[in-house]
Amino acid sequence: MALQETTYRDALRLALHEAMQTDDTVILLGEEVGRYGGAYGVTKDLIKEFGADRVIDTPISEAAIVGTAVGAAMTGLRPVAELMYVDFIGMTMDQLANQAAKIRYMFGGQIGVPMVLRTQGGTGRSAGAQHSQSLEAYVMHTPGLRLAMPATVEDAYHLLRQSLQQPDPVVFIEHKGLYTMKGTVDADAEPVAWGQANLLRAGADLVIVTYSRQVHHALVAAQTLHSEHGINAAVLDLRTLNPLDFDTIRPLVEDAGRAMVVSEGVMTCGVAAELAARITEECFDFLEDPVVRVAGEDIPISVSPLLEQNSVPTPELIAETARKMFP
Amino acid sequence: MALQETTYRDALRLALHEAMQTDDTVILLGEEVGRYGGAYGVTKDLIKEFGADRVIDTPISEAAIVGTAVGAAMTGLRPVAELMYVDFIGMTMDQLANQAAKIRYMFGGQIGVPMVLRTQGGTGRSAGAQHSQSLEAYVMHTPGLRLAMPATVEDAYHLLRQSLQQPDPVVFIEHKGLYTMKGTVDADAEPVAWGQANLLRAGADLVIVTYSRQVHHALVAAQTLHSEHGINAAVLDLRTLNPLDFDTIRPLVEDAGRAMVVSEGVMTCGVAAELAARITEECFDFLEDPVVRVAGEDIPISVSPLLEQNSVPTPELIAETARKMFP
Amino acid sequence: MKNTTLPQLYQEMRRVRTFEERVGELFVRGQSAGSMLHLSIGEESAAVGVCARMRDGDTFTTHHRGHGIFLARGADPDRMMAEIAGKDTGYCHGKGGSMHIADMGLGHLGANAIVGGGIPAVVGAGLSARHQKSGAVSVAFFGDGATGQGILYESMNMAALWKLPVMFVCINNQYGMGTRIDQATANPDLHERAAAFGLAARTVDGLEVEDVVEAATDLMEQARGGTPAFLAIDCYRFYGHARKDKSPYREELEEEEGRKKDPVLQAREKLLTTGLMDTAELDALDDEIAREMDAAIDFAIAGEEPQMQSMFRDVYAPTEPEPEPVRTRLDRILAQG
Amino acid sequence: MKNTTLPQLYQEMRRVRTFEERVGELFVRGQSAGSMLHLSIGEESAAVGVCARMRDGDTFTTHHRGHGIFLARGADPDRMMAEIAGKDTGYCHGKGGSMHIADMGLGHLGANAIVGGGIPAVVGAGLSARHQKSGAVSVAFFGDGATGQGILYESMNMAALWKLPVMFVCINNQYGMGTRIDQATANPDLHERAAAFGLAARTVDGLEVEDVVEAATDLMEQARGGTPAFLAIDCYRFYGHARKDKSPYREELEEEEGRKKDPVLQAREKLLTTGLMDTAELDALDDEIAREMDAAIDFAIAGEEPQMQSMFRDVYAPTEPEPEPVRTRLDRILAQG
Ligand SMILES: Cc1ncc(C[n+]2csc(CCOP(=O)(O)OP(=O)(O)O)c2C)c(N)n1
Ligand SMILES: Cc1ncc(C[n+]2csc(CCOP(=O)(O)OP(=O)(O)O)c2C)c(N)n1
Ligand SMILES: [Mg+2]
Ligand SMILES: [Mg+2]
Repeated sequence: MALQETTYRDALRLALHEAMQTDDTVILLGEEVGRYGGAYGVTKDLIKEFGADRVIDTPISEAAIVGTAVGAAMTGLRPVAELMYVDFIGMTMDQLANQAAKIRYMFGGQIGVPMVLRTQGGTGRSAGAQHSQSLEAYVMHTPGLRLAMPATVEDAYHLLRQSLQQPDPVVFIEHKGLYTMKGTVDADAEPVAWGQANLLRAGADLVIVTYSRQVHHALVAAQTLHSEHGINAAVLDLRTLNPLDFDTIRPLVEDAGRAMVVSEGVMTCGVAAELAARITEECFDFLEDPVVRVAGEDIPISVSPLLEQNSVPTPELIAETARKMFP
Repeated sequence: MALQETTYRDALRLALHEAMQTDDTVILLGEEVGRYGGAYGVTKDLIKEFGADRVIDTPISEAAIVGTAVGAAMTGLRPVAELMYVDFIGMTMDQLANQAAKIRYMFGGQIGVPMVLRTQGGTGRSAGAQHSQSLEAYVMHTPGLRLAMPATVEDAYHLLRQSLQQPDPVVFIEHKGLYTMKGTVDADAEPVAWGQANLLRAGADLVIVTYSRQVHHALVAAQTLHSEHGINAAVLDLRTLNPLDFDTIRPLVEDAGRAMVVSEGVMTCGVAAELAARITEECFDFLEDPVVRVAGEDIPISVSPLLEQNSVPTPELIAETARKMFP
Repeated sequence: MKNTTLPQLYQEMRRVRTFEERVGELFVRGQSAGSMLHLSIGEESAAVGVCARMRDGDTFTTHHRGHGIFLARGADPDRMMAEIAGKDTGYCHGKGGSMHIADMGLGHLGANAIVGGGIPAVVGAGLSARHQKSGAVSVAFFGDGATGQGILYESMNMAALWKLPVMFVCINNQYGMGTRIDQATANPDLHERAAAFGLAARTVDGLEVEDVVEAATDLMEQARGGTPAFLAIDCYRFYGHARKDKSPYREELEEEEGRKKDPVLQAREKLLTTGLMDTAELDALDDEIAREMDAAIDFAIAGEEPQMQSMFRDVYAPTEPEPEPVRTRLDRILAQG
Repeated sequence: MKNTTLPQLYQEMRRVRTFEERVGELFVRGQSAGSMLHLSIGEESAAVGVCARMRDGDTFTTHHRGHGIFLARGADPDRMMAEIAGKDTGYCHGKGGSMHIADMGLGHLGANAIVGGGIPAVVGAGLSARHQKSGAVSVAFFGDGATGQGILYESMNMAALWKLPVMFVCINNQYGMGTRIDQATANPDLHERAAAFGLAARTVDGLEVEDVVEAATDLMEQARGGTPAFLAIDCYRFYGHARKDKSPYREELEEEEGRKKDPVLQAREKLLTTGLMDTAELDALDDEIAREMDAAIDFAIAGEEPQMQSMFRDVYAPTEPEPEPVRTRLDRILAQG
């Protein structure tokens, strides 16, 4: 198989498929993961191959789905729970933040909770305020939870495989706007290591630090900046927000002297705030300008496509903002 | 009555009492708010005066408590729901973030949700990982929710009264370590306006921006810094995190050239990150040093008092850190 | 009491049916905002039968499949369709869409895209009604899938404990997305759960709208009197979960059988056989409704998109400052340098 | 099957009773970590009666009032008491305390300070047991107050749907803090709810421990066979909710009556009247237990506090880097300047 042309969605499925084949303790559970194949088709047909005991359709009970995964993970299974939309995380936050995240610590290291919570977020489908959010900040603010957010087809595969090898709970957030994106996966290649950021474009003038779908927006913007304005922007895909690979960020920012962070989540108290604060703290003497945050507006998302699209960073906004950093 | 020696706890009760007396639509609901008088005694005896129809003991159903408050607020009541510990917010986040916070927006401005969610957080009682957290960042990251966190006895009274006059949902987080603190309330005095920060100590060398119990730690530290090191630190109590009074922060930081933010919540992706990022963005050219974050460790809270106390900022850590800013 | 004769009930059901057909058309014409459109075709008797017993001042919340309920409560099809198209002329100025539509004037406290999300609000509305001595009932409409959500039980428990004028209406169309009710619970007799919490509880077959009216009359009276009630209405989801779902997880035979349980046709037949209306009258009525709903489509399509600046409006009350746009903020920050 | 003769059951119940009395003492002596100590005095038959039917390999979770259950499942009183004192020598090295105690060796998946928080984990453990064909049952112990939490119903529904070897044990001590069960629900016959979800469900009076054993035997067998079960055990919370609560919300008369339902004394009486044990034997046993629990107090007090550096341990697996302490980080940052 090795090198494979595929989509983000199918790369995710491939990762699940391989994990289930090689490890009998891997089970999937969630709403519509079985017969329906997942709301976005990620788990399509897995039930046919692995049966209803390992691909478990659940009632609409988000809190208990996560709680069930916690109990399963503590007793020898490797559950992959699916939360259909990250917007529903509010119903699961107690099980996620008070149970999954804290069990190892509260119990003095006796046991971990090696589960993966797969979900998806972001705008792009006119789905309105309760189906379009980017809520990774809630997770990043919760010690004990790992957080992976793949931007590319390769990472859809490799990060999910890696998440399934973590000893601690991983929240794995896909982006609904990326499922049909095409790319290649080399299942045999050595992947970028878990917890390492990936420099997708080099550039000496400015470092754009981002993740998930905004990686692509940043790449488009970087291209524009280069071709139209002669500005060379590096684009760094963080891949995981916990662990956060600051060792890769630091030298890039020190060299460029200018950094921008881009996140689809709302700006206030979000991931962009953490990244900006940290870069500033660690690289202060090297910064020509304040670290610039380009993030989601501090508002809910509308169903109107026009308002929806403009509620989160666009390639244009990224490019325009970067340009203003070089007056 | 006017000027009154009282405690933080009783000042809160006074505010509720007056609101209930002057406005018949104010109701309280929550676990143990009635006969028991509240887990920390804030609602003591209110049921005797206002009856069980207005001071409503609920089953242990946090999600539905918040949901009930939402429905009541939409239909003409002014509910004050109590969440016994902010640690339980995980069970209510859907009702809070997907309903209360978004209803006005989603419905195109037809109606607001004028409810107050009173709760308390913080360390100090060896209550362990699930009863000692400071989770205000989840709230601050949710557009549509106001967020008030009183540090003083006066504010316990005035901020709660003001919260009860807001047109939008307010999450009101008390600190369990402050309930027995003594102070005075002048119910007739003109309070600091809603949404305004309060400069509790002036100081030209450094601005410490903080809120809730850490205000007191900062004041102790500022005293030490002054008397032992001749460093003059200003202490600014934010009082509300949404709205955030940046207009007061800006000139103070521009004058001092140095800022520290202090928060009991865990550091990563927390309130301290937002404050640091924002101060840096807005005051970059005035800063001698990076804005320093003194915040909770990125770990759960232990029941062991020793570990508990050292998991969050202490006056010593604040003072020591500030001192290092002046090498 | 309005809308309780069979001709009236038929008319309302037909309006719902035709409206939903037009929603499908709006989607096909690429004029809806997205594809998250959930049609209530096959469930008309639930919406119309229960709403027939609601009064001015009563309030309600619905699930994501709530067009029919709102319409049966008196919604303006124009503004509904415009909202579904994401237009400024819609009920929520294009911010809410199909799944988050509301109208305070009609007591509609909101549709909800969170399964179960709108349920506890009726407990709060029940508290208000009691406080105000308004005599109003508050009704939560939701699907069988919502019986998986814990908040339903929390809410029913509170309503029963506090004896609130509240009613829970479970529209059991047999499916939550691709999951049949017997794949979601070991005991599909859903009303038994409500009874165990102390509510007055029944299940009724939705085929005959008059049966639904009868059950709703009984239970709503109890609810109004302080015995909260639960009504499960059995019906069948004729089409896919949302506009793009072709229900591959259902047998064709099952679908055929299911679609035979058509409350609209059933009422039409009965009107004919009892002689209450003749074919010509019915056709004329259907045509009139078709024109009404065609007009709704036109209204929706003609409507303006919301203005960009409206994006920052209504996050907070109009008396409050709007959130600062990222762009404005960035300009200010970058202007420093 | 161990621990099912009355002398054995009595012994276990007495151990629980005495342990809890010593916990109270630890608090009075200022040696406990905080005051969030919830004694199960009056509820011993629930813990002992159900645990008598559990086997090696079975797993369980408890609520915040779980000392008795853990002890009845074989916990070491020394390490329990040390944990309650927040010491490094405790089960969780002083991080968990009374409300978050656990021991994987004994299948204790954890006590929980979140009412209802530990319930869904048994569904997961049930999935594991089925997957591993281990024959194990997983038992969730919780209080009557937890019946207010929606997650209980979500969990029961799943267990019944999937026919898992899972048991739900509701220790109904009549109170959730200051709220009597009839102030928390309109229908206090709690097992009816479980039955409505398709579980095997019963309520048993906890006065006679043998009745509890009988009910547990029946239901646990069903659970092991794939019919999940629910057992409510009626008893009375003899003292306040936690150590500082004097229960001012209860009538003295009610308390007096309630404390007459004492399963430990009841068993003692029965041992005497049936002649299974005489007073001397019982006194000797009680004394031996008193010494065991005195030793636990001594062990707890003698234990070391956790080391400061342990604060950063076990947030993540030992193979992972520990979180950087704020102090280290600040030093690094400030060293730049
Ligand atoms: C909390 C939550 N979980 C899952 C979903 C995704 N979802 C939308 S509708 C639906 C099925 C709901 O079934 P039911 O309640 O029976 O309503 P119906 O669609 O049949 O009208 C699901 C799972 C959601 N919107 N909200
Ligand atoms: C989610 C949650 N809500 C509220 C509390 C506060 N609280 C702790 S114990 C308790 C009462 C629990 O009653 P019950 O379940 O009957 O257990 P009991 O204390 O009687 O053993 C409450 C309300 C909590 N710890 N967790
Ligand atoms: Mg359905
Ligand atoms: Mg109890």
